[in-house]
Amino acid sequence: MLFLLIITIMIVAWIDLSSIFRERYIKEGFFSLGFYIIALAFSIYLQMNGKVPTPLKGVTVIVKPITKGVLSILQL
Amino acid sequence: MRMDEKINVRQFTLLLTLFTIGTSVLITPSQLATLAKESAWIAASMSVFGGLLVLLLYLFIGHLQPHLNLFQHNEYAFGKWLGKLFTLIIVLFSLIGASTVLWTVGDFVIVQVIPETPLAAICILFMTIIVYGTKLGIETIVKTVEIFFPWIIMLLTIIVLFSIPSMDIKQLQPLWGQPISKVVEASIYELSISTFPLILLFVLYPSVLNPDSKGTRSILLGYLFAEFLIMSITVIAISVLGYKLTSHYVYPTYVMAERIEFIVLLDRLEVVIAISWILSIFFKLFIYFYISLIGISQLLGLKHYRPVTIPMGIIVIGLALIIYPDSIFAGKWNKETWVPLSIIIGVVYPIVLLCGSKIKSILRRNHRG
Amino acid sequence: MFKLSSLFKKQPVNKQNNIPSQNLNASLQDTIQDVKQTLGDSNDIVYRPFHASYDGSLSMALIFTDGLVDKNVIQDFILRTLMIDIRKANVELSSKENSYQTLKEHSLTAGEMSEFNTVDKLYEHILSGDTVILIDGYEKAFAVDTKGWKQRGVEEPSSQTSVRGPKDGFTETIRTNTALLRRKIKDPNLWIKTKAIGKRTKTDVSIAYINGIADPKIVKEVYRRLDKINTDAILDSGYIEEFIQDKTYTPFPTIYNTERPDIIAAGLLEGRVAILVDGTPFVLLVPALFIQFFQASEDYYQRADFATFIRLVRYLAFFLSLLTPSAYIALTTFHQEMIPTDLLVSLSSQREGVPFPAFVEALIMELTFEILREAGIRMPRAVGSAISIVGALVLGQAAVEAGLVSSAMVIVVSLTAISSFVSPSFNMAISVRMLRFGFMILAATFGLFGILIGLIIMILHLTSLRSFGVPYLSPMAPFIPKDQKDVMLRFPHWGLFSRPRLINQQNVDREDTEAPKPSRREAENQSVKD
Amino acid sequence: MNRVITKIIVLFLLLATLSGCWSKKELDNLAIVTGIGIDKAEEGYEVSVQIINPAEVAAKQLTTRTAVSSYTASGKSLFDAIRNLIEVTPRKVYLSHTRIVIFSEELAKEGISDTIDFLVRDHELRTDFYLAIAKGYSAKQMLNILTPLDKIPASKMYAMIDNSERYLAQTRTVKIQKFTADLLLEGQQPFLTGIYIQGSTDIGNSIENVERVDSPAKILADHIGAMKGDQLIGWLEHKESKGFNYLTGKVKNSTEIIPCKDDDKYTSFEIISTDKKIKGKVKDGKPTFTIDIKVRANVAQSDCELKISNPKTLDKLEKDLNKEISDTASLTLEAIQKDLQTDIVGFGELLHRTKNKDWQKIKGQWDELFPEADIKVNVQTKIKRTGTITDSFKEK
Repeated sequence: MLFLLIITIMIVAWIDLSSIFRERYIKEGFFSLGFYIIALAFSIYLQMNGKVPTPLKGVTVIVKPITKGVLSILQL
Repeated sequence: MRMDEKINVRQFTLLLTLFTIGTSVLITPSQLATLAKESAWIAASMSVFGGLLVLLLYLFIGHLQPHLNLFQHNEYAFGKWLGKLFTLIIVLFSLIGASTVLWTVGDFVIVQVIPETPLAAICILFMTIIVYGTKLGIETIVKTVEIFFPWIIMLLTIIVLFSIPSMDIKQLQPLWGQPISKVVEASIYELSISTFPLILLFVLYPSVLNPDSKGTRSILLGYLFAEFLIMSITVIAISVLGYKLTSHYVYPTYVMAERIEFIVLLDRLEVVIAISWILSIFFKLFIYFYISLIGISQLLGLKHYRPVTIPMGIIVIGLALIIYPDSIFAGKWNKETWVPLSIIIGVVYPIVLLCGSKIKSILRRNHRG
Repeated sequence: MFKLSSLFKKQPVNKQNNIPSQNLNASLQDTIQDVKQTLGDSNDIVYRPFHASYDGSLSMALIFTDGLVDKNVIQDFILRTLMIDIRKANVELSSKENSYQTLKEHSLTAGEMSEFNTVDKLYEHILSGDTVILIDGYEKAFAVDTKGWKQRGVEEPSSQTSVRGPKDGFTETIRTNTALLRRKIKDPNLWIKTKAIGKRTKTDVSIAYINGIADPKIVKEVYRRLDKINTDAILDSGYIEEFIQDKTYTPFPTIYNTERPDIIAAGLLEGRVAILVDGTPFVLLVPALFIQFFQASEDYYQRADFATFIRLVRYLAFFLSLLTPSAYIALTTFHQEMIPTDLLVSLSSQREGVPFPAFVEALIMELTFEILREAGIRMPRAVGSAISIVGALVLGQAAVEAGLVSSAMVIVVSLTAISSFVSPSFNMAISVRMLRFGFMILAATFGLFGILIGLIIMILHLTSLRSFGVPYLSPMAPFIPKDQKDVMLRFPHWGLFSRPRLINQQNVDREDTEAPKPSRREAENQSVKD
Repeated sequence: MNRVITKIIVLFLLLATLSGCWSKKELDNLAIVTGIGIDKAEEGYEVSVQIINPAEVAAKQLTTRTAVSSYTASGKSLFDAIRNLIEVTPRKVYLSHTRIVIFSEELAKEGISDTIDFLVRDHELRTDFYLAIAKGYSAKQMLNILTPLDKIPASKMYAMIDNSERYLAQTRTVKIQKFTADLLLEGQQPFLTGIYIQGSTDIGNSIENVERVDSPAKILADHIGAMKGDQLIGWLEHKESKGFNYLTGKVKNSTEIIPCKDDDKYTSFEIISTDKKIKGKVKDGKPTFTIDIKVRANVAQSDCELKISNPKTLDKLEKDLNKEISDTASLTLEAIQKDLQTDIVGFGELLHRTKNKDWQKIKGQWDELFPEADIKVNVQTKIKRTGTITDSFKEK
């Protein structure tokens, strides 16, 4: 499954990138390549170990103090 | 990046209506019933007025700098770096929005339509069509909205109409059984799902052709219609199922549709609500994804968003798979973090932007003078 | 992958033995010799040398292609004139300059005649059925239009029949076809322009449109795309269609074709552009919209309410033929809870003993049906009926009795088949036949969710299509309220007051007839008389 | 062109990763369950399912095989027991077409909320089946009775409960959402339909039962099981059940019989509609209720020597009917207030809805207050039609 996934992403990336470069979107192509690498690394990481901390917990950590701050200001 | 594609006011209105209905139809009745019990419908009708105010704020911002989209407006108001920071926050917000919505689609399909199917398969399939649509561009999408809109509305109306015979008004009593604070809390919750994310849609506002006062009116009417639909579905869900059951089910609207027994042929109508819901959530997910792409290309200074569509799509699929560890967390997060988060993005940020933009234009005028 | 792609790379076209465009030889003998050599002494080419004056000083020759010309015309108006009438009239054919002019202006009694002086023109005229008159000593020659070959008469079109409405159909001859159009539209603004396409076939391709109604941009675009064609041969309008359509890789036709002159005339009057190709009765119409494939010409000849009803049935049939097998698969393998209990029990008892899963069963049956249909079309007529008998037996009774397929599946397949025949346009029916299999695969993997995904993809694809700049799904998307009168519904003719708004079309008003309201008194008088 | 081909290759690769048909179930691999019976086992539950034999149900010729089969398995929870069924059933058990779920009386007395949880939570079960309690029998016995006319006994039971409610008002249909709603509501207790077997259960489960003109074992739907929380605490008898339906205004169609003056002859009425209105208030901490029941009836048969065409006679008949119905209702009130002490009509819930402030004060002691509550019943009957004739034939 992992192997198939990597192959699929790589083929998709190859076709996609080649068409981007053919249309002379050079800068865009490199950014796209970067995102592909992130996506690939991300999916391999996900497949290798299923336990990934959800990003939402991080969001909660940031949002909570702000909410509390706002609420306390409102109460003042 | 430039936004060459143009859409007309009607298409924008339809998009806005569907975006408002989006997840709300299926999810909000349950949470409203949990928070405001039998007064949930009062909460739903209250949120209409609150939402209208918020929408007017967005429209005002849209008219402030009619040629800049929200991200360009950021840079105009706060300068390049601070503006980019704001843009980044919005992009992250819409990415989170996109992956939560994608997860919700997957969860709904697994719970109600095809169990035993892995979440990943559904997410990949659904994201594939989103990416395909995004590659085709916003003009194609708004035309697709025009095709699907009557169907979505028709199907939802069928559900509403056929549920009326099994309504029991008693379930809505006592009329003021809940403290007002609970009702307000519930209505803010409703707004956080249906209305505050609309700020993202206003990134597209500069693409709208001639948004004159008549256009503004039709946008407001579209919004009112969507909120009315959400309200009537909430009323019906609670008066058919009772608030206790409504809050017990994850997708009460679906269960409500299950109960409809009108004619033998129209016996099993729940699939109808599933279809209309998946269709409307398609557009909601599209907007989240599209806006995040526009934001990214704005951040990185790309000429067009298309080159990064597919890799971002893959990233969103990955995010959706891990965004919620389980459905319990999802419910809790929606209640506890999403509400303040969307208030920050949907209310605080526009006000800050409004002030920043105003100050900037005054400064600029003085400078010139 | 690169190897793979090279398979489909275009090889440069080698240009070979094109006839050079040089001037005619003055010597008659040399010219005839050249022609004989170039045409390989083909024996359908007739050479007829003769002398035209008393003294025989003016030697001439006719060259024409046997079978393409009307021999009576040659005998009566060329040979008779030049050999007999000239003597009777005692026309002076003295000097060389003089005699050429005299022949042209006083003697030849043929109606359509042209002059030319190059070799390539010579062959063009000979091979297209003109008679070429060569005169010794001149570097010029005449071509007389003597075209006249066995042609099919104007018959009822076989691909699109109607109960009510005109029964004439286009033929293989482009002149007949343009005449059919002219007979319907007697408007000086109907402009027909012809150009030859195809290096070897030199097929006449005519572009017809009504000036002042058709959008000049679209007309220009048609010319631009036709000019870009550089090919050997055009044997049917299908060639042209593939060369000029907006998008090749789509199952949906973006160019409309028909055998019916009334449809083309109606299209021209709506501001579309027709492309007529010599040698085929199928005329192209652009731009083509999705809804056009659901509008039969008969809709406009029948009563409006009935036409509306039939049109709705047609849309229903479209979805039935697209989705019935996939819905059956989805319902019976994923969503059994949606089938009423009694029906489920009966379906379940039928499926008992069927060896294949529902998807494979459906696939087998659909494929069998497609094969049968193809066989039925390609076989000689005499064998065709045998095929249908075999088909009915194979598809129907025997397969069910042998327990290979369930009888419900037979019903599904026949429903699909019948629905696909409803479409008034053959090529939309073909695209549905192809898409059906995709939907079946989606239904077998994801059930109704898969079908929904398939529909979304299909609509996305449809909305992204354009036909000559006009959105394919208009007037549904983008939604044009004024044009809804002829989409799902068909308003009475007095209600169709404006033409469909293709992009930037000029002159949209079609008519200004009031809805018929017979005055009361008139009606009463009538009844009194009766 | 090559781009298109590569795209197609990618599509196939995607399909390869995606394909699998996870939730696929072929029709001929399904055991379609129409009825579920839940009994108490020594440890946990014993569940019996009635499975359709499709070939027999749809068969055109008569066979000696039965149209349904039943299987039993037990487990620590309902879910566990249903999963254990796989060991004994030949195919995968498919629950979506369940028409009826039967609890044994024994189990109902102990409480059924644990099983209800599964019935609501499981996605495969729809919400349109009836719940019933087997009065005096085990659920397994109920499912094992073969029925004539309808080949599927569970469908037969479904129709019977339905008809019984619709034409006799002897019992009430209860679907799972109604039951859970009653269970969750403040001041409301749930109730369930009762069904039982008349005759010999031994013959009932063999094909012999349907071979005779008069089946030795029959299934009947009657009585209403009054619950407190999720436990059955007693039965409303035949007449009390009807009274309960009057009190809740759910008599759609029923009969009433009134004796003539002297002899044992009767006038029969067909009740065509009822409407009820309950008003409640709390006075000095004591709840009082007034129930107005409006009944419309037709004369169906008159064996008495009555001149029905006389308005006075009609007045009198209406009065008799009023008394008859209010007696019935009082009987029910007596039963639920004094004997069973459970508020299945929902008087408390009414107070909650209309007098929320008072309710908040007394809701803690509602169980004690309810038996003492003062409930008045007023019945107003209107005789609308007298059939195709007016006076009885005996009237000369």
